[in-house]
Amino acid sequence: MIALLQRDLKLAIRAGGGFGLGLAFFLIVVVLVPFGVGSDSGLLAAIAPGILWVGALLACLLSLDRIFALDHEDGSLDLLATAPIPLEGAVAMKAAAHWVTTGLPLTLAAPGLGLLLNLPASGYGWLAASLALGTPALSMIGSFGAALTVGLKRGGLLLSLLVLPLYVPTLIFGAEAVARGIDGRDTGTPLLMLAAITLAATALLPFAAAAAIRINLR
Amino acid sequence: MMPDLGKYAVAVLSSYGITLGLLAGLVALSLWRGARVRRQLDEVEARRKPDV
Amino acid sequence: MELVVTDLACARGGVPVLEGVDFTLVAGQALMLRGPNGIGKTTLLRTLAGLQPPLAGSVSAPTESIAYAAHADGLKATLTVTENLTFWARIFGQTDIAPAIEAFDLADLAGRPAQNLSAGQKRRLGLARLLVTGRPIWMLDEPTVSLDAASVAQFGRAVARHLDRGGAALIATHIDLGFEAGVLDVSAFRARPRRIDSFDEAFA
Amino acid sequence: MSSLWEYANPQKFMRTSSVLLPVFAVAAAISLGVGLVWGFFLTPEAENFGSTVKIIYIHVPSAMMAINAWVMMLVTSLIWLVRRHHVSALAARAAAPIGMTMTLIALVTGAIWGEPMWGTYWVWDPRLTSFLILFLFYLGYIALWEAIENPDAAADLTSVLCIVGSVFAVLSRYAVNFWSQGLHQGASLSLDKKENVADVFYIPLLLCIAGFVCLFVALVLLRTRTEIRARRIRAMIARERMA
Repeated sequence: MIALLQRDLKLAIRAGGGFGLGLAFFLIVVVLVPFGVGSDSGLLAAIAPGILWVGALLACLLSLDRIFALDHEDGSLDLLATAPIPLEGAVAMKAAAHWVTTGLPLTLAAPGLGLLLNLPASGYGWLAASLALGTPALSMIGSFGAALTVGLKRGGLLLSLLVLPLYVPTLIFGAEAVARGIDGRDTGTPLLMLAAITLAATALLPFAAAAAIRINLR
Repeated sequence: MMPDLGKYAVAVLSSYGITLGLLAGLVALSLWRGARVRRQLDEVEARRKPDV
Repeated sequence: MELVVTDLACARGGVPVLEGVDFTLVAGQALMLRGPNGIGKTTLLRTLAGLQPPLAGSVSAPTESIAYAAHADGLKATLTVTENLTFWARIFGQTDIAPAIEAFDLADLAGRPAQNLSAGQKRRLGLARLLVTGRPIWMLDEPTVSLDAASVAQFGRAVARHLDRGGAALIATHIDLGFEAGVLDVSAFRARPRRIDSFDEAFA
Repeated sequence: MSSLWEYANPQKFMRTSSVLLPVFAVAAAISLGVGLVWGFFLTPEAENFGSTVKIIYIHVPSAMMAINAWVMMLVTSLIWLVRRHHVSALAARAAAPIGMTMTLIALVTGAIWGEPMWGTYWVWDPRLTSFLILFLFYLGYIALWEAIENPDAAADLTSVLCIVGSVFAVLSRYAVNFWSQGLHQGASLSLDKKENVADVFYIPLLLCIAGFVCLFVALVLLRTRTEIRARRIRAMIARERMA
């Protein structure tokens, strides 16, 4: 299974798109927001946690449909489904690869982009912590959505429609953790909830996603 | 007969109007599709009859 | 090592296409699936490979003995020949890719990315991929698409070598691959349209 | 052998539902008609709500049915996954647009009610927000059904989505509660005033709830019958092509 993770990472590096595109998209979202809402630094500081989280979420969404679609097209998915490794494990590994190529760089880049939005100094640590805890759940939930739509010709838009409502709890707890951190309030609950969502998603969703892939391969 | 709805007349009437409209639309749509599918099924069944 | 198919029925998109499929495939034997387009050769292969459940009947084969390859090769364009093979070898718990490289004459291409291979070379690599799975029964769906005569011949020799080593192959193709093989005409198993008398049969 | 599962047999379902459908349709028409007329014309205004109190006769039942429809879809999806009864899967498909319409009604009436009460059509009140999210779930579920060609695969995939979605819907409900506290404690004009509703309002409200339930059942039966017929058409056309 490590082989699968290594291959997906290698593919992302060779193809370039994996790392760069999501990050660039994130940057563009963050840059566009001040044009939309005005340059008032107080206002920007107030909405910064939410914008950064929504931006990260959308950037994550951007690359979801490629998790399984490419492997489906070139027949790799058929072979993976008949391979000795459990498909559930393969799904988890592909989600992990997706996280390493999108969630992780987004987490690392977010504090830098926080500067652009005037994020208060006390927020940077919480921003990084909440993204680090929450983005794995985004990748995992997203791979479930990608598994549901893998055989469809125009699955991209449908994938967004299916996945976005599932992202709501993660987004709420993530942005709330940062906002509370900035105000100096207790961040324990939202961070714990983020961790719980990530753990539960990682433990359970691979089974649902693998079931969906098997159905789609029929 | 019409009750005096006071200053909230618009709110109350529009609520009832929209609700009844949506429900009527849903019922009509269900009936319409039901009738259409039923007709199609009859056609297909009739087409099959000759080669019994 | 034996693949025994008994009274198998399979469906495509919920509609039965084949029924009563019976045959046995033993080590060293190859079987060509014949039949017009849309008869259900692909469906049959996918059912045998375990990718979709049969409607009825049974497929008995040693566990994890089947390697299935569709029209696509499952190759990643940006990975080199060696990397592609190593990956599939690791997924299937094998370590040595040297025999596969050698068997399909890929040594000169080993360092080349798959995107720089010709169609025939890709097909050889796709076939080498089957070898590194270490599985004896190959199921190939139209493997000669886009191959020229020379490549087809090379492909045929490769399959023949696999059979000599005690492997078996089930191949959906119309081209003569140049080795001795049985023929299974799938049209004989075409599912007869049944009258739908009760509502329940719409849900078979 | 006489068990509940017999009704999962399509033919039996068609027979039974052809009897039940008119019963529920008439019951729905009567109780909805009486309840709404009673509620609209014959009940007094409430002290602090004015005449807007009349909105509860549609808002409360539709909100209840919005959730009940999803619960029904969850149950029928599980039955389909475990016992492979086609009627069950088709009933889930039939219920989704009804549930979505109920959610929409609850949302719209809630917003219209909110305007005089809160001074704005939309507040990110936990309840309203949860219903908005529920609406999105319905949209996704229906879109997935429409997108998949093979009906059995569609039933499988939407069932999986329904189960995972249910978990996330409950989670969203708690998340939204948690998130909204900080914003406005003042959204205390909660719509959940049933305990405080005086008897004069209560009986027509109960009638309306019964009416919505009957309407829901009648529509589910009607639409499930349509779906079963559509499946039969599909199967017969497929056989025609084979012959």
